[in-house]
Amino acid sequence: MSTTTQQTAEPTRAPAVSRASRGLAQRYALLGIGVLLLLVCLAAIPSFRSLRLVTTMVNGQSIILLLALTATIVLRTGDFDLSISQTMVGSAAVVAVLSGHGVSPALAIALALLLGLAVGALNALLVVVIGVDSFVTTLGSFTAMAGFCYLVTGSRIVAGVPDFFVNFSRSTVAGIPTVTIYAWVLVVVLWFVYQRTPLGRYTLFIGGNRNAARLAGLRVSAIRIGAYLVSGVLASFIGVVFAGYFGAVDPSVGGQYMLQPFAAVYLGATALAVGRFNAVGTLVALYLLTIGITGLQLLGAQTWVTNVFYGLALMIAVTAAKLAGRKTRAGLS
Amino acid sequence: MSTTTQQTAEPTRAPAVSRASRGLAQRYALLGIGVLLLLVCLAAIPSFRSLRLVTTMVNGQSIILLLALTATIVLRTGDFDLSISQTMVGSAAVVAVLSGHGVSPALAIALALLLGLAVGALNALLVVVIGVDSFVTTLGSFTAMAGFCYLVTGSRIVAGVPDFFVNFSRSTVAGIPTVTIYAWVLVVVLWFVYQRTPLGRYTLFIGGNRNAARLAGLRVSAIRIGAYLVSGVLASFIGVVFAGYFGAVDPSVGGQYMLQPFAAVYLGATALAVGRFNAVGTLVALYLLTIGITGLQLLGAQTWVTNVFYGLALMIAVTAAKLAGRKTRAGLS
Amino acid sequence: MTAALEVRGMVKSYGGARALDGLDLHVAAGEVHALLGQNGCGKSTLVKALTGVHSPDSGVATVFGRELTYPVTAPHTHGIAVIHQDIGVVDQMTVLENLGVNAGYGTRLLGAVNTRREKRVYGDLMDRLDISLPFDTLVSDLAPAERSLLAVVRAMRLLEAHEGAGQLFILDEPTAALSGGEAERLLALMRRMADLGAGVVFISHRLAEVMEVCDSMTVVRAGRAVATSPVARTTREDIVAAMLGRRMEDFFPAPPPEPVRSGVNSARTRLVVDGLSGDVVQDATFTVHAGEVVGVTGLAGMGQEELPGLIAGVTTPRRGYASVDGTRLAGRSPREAIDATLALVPGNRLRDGCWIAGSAAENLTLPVLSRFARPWGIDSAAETDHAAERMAEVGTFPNDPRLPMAAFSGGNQQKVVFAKWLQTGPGVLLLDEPTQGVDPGAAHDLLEDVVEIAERGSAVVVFSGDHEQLAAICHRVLVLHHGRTVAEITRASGELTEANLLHACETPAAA
Amino acid sequence: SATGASSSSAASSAPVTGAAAECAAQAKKDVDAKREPLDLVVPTQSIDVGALKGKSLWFITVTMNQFSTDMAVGIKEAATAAGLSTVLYDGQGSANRFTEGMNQAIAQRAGGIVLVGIEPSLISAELSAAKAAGIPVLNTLNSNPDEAVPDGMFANFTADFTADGKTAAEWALNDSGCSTDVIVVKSSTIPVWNHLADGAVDAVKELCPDDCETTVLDVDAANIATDLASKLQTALQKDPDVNYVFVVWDSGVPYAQPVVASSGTKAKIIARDGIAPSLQMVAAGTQALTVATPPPGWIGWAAADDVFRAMLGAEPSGLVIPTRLIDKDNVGSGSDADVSPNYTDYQSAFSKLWGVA
Ligand SMILES: Nc1ncnc2c1ncn2[C@@H]1O[C@H](COP(=O)(O)OP(=O)(O)OP(=O)(O)O)[C@@H](O)[C@H]1O
Ligand SMILES: Nc1ncnc2c1ncn2[C@@H]1O[C@H](COP(=O)(O)OP(=O)(O)OP(=O)(O)O)[C@@H](O)[C@H]1O
Ligand SMILES: [Mg+2]
Ligand SMILES: [Mg+2]
Repeated sequence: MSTTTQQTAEPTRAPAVSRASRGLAQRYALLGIGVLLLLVCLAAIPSFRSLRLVTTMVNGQSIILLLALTATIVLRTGDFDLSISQTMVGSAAVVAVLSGHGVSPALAIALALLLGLAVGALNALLVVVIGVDSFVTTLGSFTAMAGFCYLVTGSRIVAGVPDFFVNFSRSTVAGIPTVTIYAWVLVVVLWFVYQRTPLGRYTLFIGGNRNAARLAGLRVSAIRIGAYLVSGVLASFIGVVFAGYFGAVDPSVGGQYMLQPFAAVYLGATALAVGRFNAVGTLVALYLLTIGITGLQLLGAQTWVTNVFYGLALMIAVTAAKLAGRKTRAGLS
Repeated sequence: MSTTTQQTAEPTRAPAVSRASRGLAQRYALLGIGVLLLLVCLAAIPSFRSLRLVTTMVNGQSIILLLALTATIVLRTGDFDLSISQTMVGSAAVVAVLSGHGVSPALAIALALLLGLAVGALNALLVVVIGVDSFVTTLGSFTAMAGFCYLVTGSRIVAGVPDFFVNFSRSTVAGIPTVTIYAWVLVVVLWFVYQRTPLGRYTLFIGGNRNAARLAGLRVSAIRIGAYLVSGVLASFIGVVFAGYFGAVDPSVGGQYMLQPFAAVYLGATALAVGRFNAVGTLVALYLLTIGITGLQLLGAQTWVTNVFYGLALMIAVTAAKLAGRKTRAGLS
Repeated sequence: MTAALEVRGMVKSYGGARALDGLDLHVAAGEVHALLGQNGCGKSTLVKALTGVHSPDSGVATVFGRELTYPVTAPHTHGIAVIHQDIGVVDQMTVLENLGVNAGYGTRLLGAVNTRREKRVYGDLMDRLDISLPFDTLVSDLAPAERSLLAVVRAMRLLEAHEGAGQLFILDEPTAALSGGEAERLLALMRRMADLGAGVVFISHRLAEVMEVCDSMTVVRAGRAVATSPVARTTREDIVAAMLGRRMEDFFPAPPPEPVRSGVNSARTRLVVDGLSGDVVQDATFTVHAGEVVGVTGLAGMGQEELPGLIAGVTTPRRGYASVDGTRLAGRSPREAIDATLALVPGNRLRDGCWIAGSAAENLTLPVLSRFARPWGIDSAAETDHAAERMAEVGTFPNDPRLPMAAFSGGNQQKVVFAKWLQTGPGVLLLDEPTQGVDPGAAHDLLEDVVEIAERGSAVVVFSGDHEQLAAICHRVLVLHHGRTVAEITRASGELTEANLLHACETPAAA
Repeated sequence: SATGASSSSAASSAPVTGAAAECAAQAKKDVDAKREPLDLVVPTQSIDVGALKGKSLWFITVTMNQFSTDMAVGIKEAATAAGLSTVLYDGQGSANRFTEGMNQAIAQRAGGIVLVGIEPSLISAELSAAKAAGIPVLNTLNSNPDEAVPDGMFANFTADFTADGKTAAEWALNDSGCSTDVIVVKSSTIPVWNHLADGAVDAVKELCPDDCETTVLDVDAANIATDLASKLQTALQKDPDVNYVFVVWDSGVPYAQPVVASSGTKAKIIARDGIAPSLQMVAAGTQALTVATPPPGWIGWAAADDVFRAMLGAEPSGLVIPTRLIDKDNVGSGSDADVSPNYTDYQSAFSKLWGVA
């Protein structure tokens, strides 16, 4: 079986002539939808025209954006890392509990990051070294980490996270909270790595065709292991941010942060760089969803409406991108 | 991107000589672990020796088993259907609400099944006809269905499901509740279809190499569409069973039923027919996990222990199966 | 002369099966050395051991006097550049991205890639090689031959850096997917490198090429070197005898007696292609009769890659149609064509031909599986027996239908795919590069089966860039240029030779 | 029941009218009464638990959160004191596990079951089975005290959630001088949260029909962490005059907190339950109010007491869980001793009642 995110599975084929135009239409479909939606909201909903609204909207998504960006790292190499949301909560719990015992912030952070590194290493060991399917392995570490969260917190909410952490996440620079700045910095860093550096291309190469990558002389295993380690450490960094942002850690919330980041990532993979997990597309996708949902909320929509919107938006956006990019497709050449 | 469950990703290679022994070891690794675990539990925990406990344990998993079996259908063709758990709850909600309005059971069931068919058709349209990635599409329909569940129930728990449905799920035949019988019947049916009929082989081939399947004259699109439709209808049938089993429908529970079935399916794909999604392996995997968790609970373990066990069991079982089956592995030829 | 490559006692087992069994090999600097052998004898395994894809169990390899340590990392730092048999490209990435991967895109791991410089480097390189590839196109949009060229260009970048002396080039069946002209350019390049002092290891099943360009050769059988000599002092017949362990009379079977195509006693027309057009192919129009073997050729990208898919309904034609035995095909699905008794053996085996994790039996019986369906389920015993028989017919080794396809060598996988279609007794058989990567012994056997099926009244169309083969087995060959049929050379005219075909391909105006 | 569905009229800066004065007076009276420390509540009838030795007491909870973990400590202590064993079963928020927990309890012949936070209609068949097996089941914290006892259970042991909602609202009215604009956050799939929200909304409507405003946010129970933040921030943008956010359960406060902090409004966060982290936050000033129950350990003892009574065939104790307003004025250090000064040794009160002191 081996669930992979092989990028080769269904080669989209197009005749040489339409190569350029296809790219454009497909590339900006999502961005277009996003801008359109924003304009509609601005026109139809007066309260949308407040800067404050836009900033809170954006800030509120920062933790999910951070998670989604982290998810792209392993996805690009063709594997899954479903465990990140629990690693985040686990690390947040470690920070909160240790701080409660008077451990210094620096040491607490160091231990939290070490936890992330350990989870990443375990995932890498099983998936890369032993070769177990990544979906089921990281589903396993997701669940095991959920247990860990209950363990360290004694199944209780740990409140009273020290001000150091609260400031770490919430203090503002030019009006923008640091949590948002972290997310944007990560977008820029990942954009650079993915788009501009050999490493970014290697990850894509590995995700696209692992054997080909091996034949091309890439250190496939090293890069895949590295991806899991970075994913784990980043997840625990997000955990530190999480602890400060909320000021308290509820050990049971990990599951709620599992799916949304992946939805944004997959949607983002249809934007800007079609079919490639990428940072900027993820950001656009997430903000697109947020604009839509906020607009609906302002119009007084009920819970079911936002869920239906979220689901349909996912389906419609990927379908639009697909249709925009399709001229001919079919079997072999 | 196109997340697929391509079965080709990492062919396991082994020399002809050790083929037989390898097959055996790998094939029965999971079964062996399960039996061992059962024996340990029987020896160590007196209350495990009660028949009542064992039947409780088995019956309690029937809904999840039904979902897991349903998940195998689309997985075999190389796609995901993440929406089944919400389709189940949505159909259960439809049954409960309609019954509350005095609609006859037959009509309520028919409409619930129609809902499943519609969800399956939507998934099939987007994934098969338009060609959108199945992971993100069905994550979308999952979320949209979550909204639907809130809509039909008015975001409240709907209680008072008529006795007809309660009996449908709970009445016993030879001491075995019908819900368990449904699950076992589905195991047998799927076992037969998967192992013994051309259709079962075709689904596997389509999951393994869609191009080759199409070139070999298989009706690839028809079979994939069929898989989604059957998946949707089965999910809504499980919804009917669900409504009767619980006697009330909480619209918010869909998410709770999302991951466990997939964990069982992936674990099951390491048992009995290595690397192939199958029915009997899924059953074995699920019961293995249940035995372990029940044993731990009887020993008085806390929540975190059962979570950690569940996670580690997943990881260890797939790793064991992998290692048992591995003599050599390496690149491609 | 110094040795460019010296291999002593190389052993490599996959589990219990020995792929290399104490292989010795000596390649001198300045020579093109052919590495020959039957499918599955271990050639690619040696390449992989030398380039770090996997490590050998034992044995010593020295490259220009420097002993390799295993696993070999960054082979180009040892002066080794390689083109692997399975080319190693990613469909969903662009040509430029695929080109730069083995050269680290000319920068550090986290340095910024200078795209303009990359384009310049590869642009210059391709100019010199007389190759042209669009940089920003996805590889999925390339034709098979273009992919091979991509691999050539990619490997050349590393070689260019230190042209000539001190370099070892290894090319594992680089020409398998190339047509005559492109193959020639590649061979010329290889020659030039050797003349500049490099060592070149050339793996190919096309013995004509080997005789033309190589200085010496080593024949491998079952993982051991069984013969080694200068090419000048051997013949194709000797080489094949060393490879197979028996002598082979001819390399190609003779075509069946030519059917009468018109008049009262004419053979019936089985395949009609009328005005068929696709993205490249324009107005393909021809008929094939029962008992006929017709070839279709052309340079890469001229349409002979596209045509089989159009006829078989894999790709829907823009205009025109094909009909089989009078049944006009709508061209929407391969199934329709199969129902009309048309069979297509695809050119890209891994992508279109087989399910690599499935067993040989499962792959082989796929189109006829319903024959084994009983009320109580598939009769597995009958299925396995049937598969074993069919595999024996085409000489698959090992003949164990329960092995996964991945456990067979490339050539043996091809035989299974072949057997899959032969068993359906097709009325029209389309073969896309049927002997690609298949050793001469096996190729002869496969083609014999083709001739036999034609004799029994099927119409056979062979799409290939291998002119020697076409000239040998076809009654007539159509030559495509920019999608149009520009020539038809018939056996009856006496003009059907390899040289004429090549000429017709390269100078269509003259034809 | 939906976002922004129920808002009474606007205009918060109206002059203090007679109605407003009446509202302020009423609110102050009620608030002052609810501010006082709670008396220790214990049943009046004593029982002899000697006959229960060796039996088992099952504690099946919707999920092991702050509250149920603390309550479990009380259950365990109480059972140990009476000579029973305990089994803690964590429902992990999953309906499937609720039924399995009940079935296991029945299969293992539990002496009695304390069911916490689990909607009884989801396990109706198991409740019938428990009743048939003679296992008493106590319905804890799933309803108001006066609601009908579900089939198969012997009593409701709970607080008056509607009254608690009212109390929280009155505190806000009093605090704002009856110019209250409150957002109430709940999830309508949880019945007692509906009671809390209804109690608050009705109280505001009754006491301050013209000058106050209420908005109810219904968040998705399956995605509280993310949905709460998103809905709350939109609601705060829509109505910048909001001065109270009533999150009807304490453990939702952390998700509201960053939103309120970054919204630029001066809204105060109020909540209900009185779990330890919230008491700390009230002491620290990040949460303005909680409507606190006595320590969860006491609830555990009292629930065990009720089940023991049922096991012995005695009448239910009929206790209602009392609650107290806790804000910065009476929170002290946030410790149990400060918040529930009369509950420092409830254990011995029960032990005496049971004859095991
Ligand atoms: N995993 C495996 N298990 C058992 N036998 C194997 C396995 N892989 C390959 N073999 C056998 O080893 C032999 C050599 O195969 P190999 O792939 O090296 O052939 P090859 O020389 O590359 O042929 P080709 O020209 O067809 O590519 C074959 O007989 C093949 O059947
Ligand atoms: N990864 C592998 N696992 C197991 N066996 C393998 C593997 N790769 C190759 N083999 C086997 O090793 C033997 C040598 O294969 P190799 O690919 O070297 O043959 P080859 O000489 O290159 O053949 P061809 O001419 O078909 O390319 C074959 O029997 C093959 O089946
Ligand atoms: Mg080879
Ligand atoms: Mg090979």
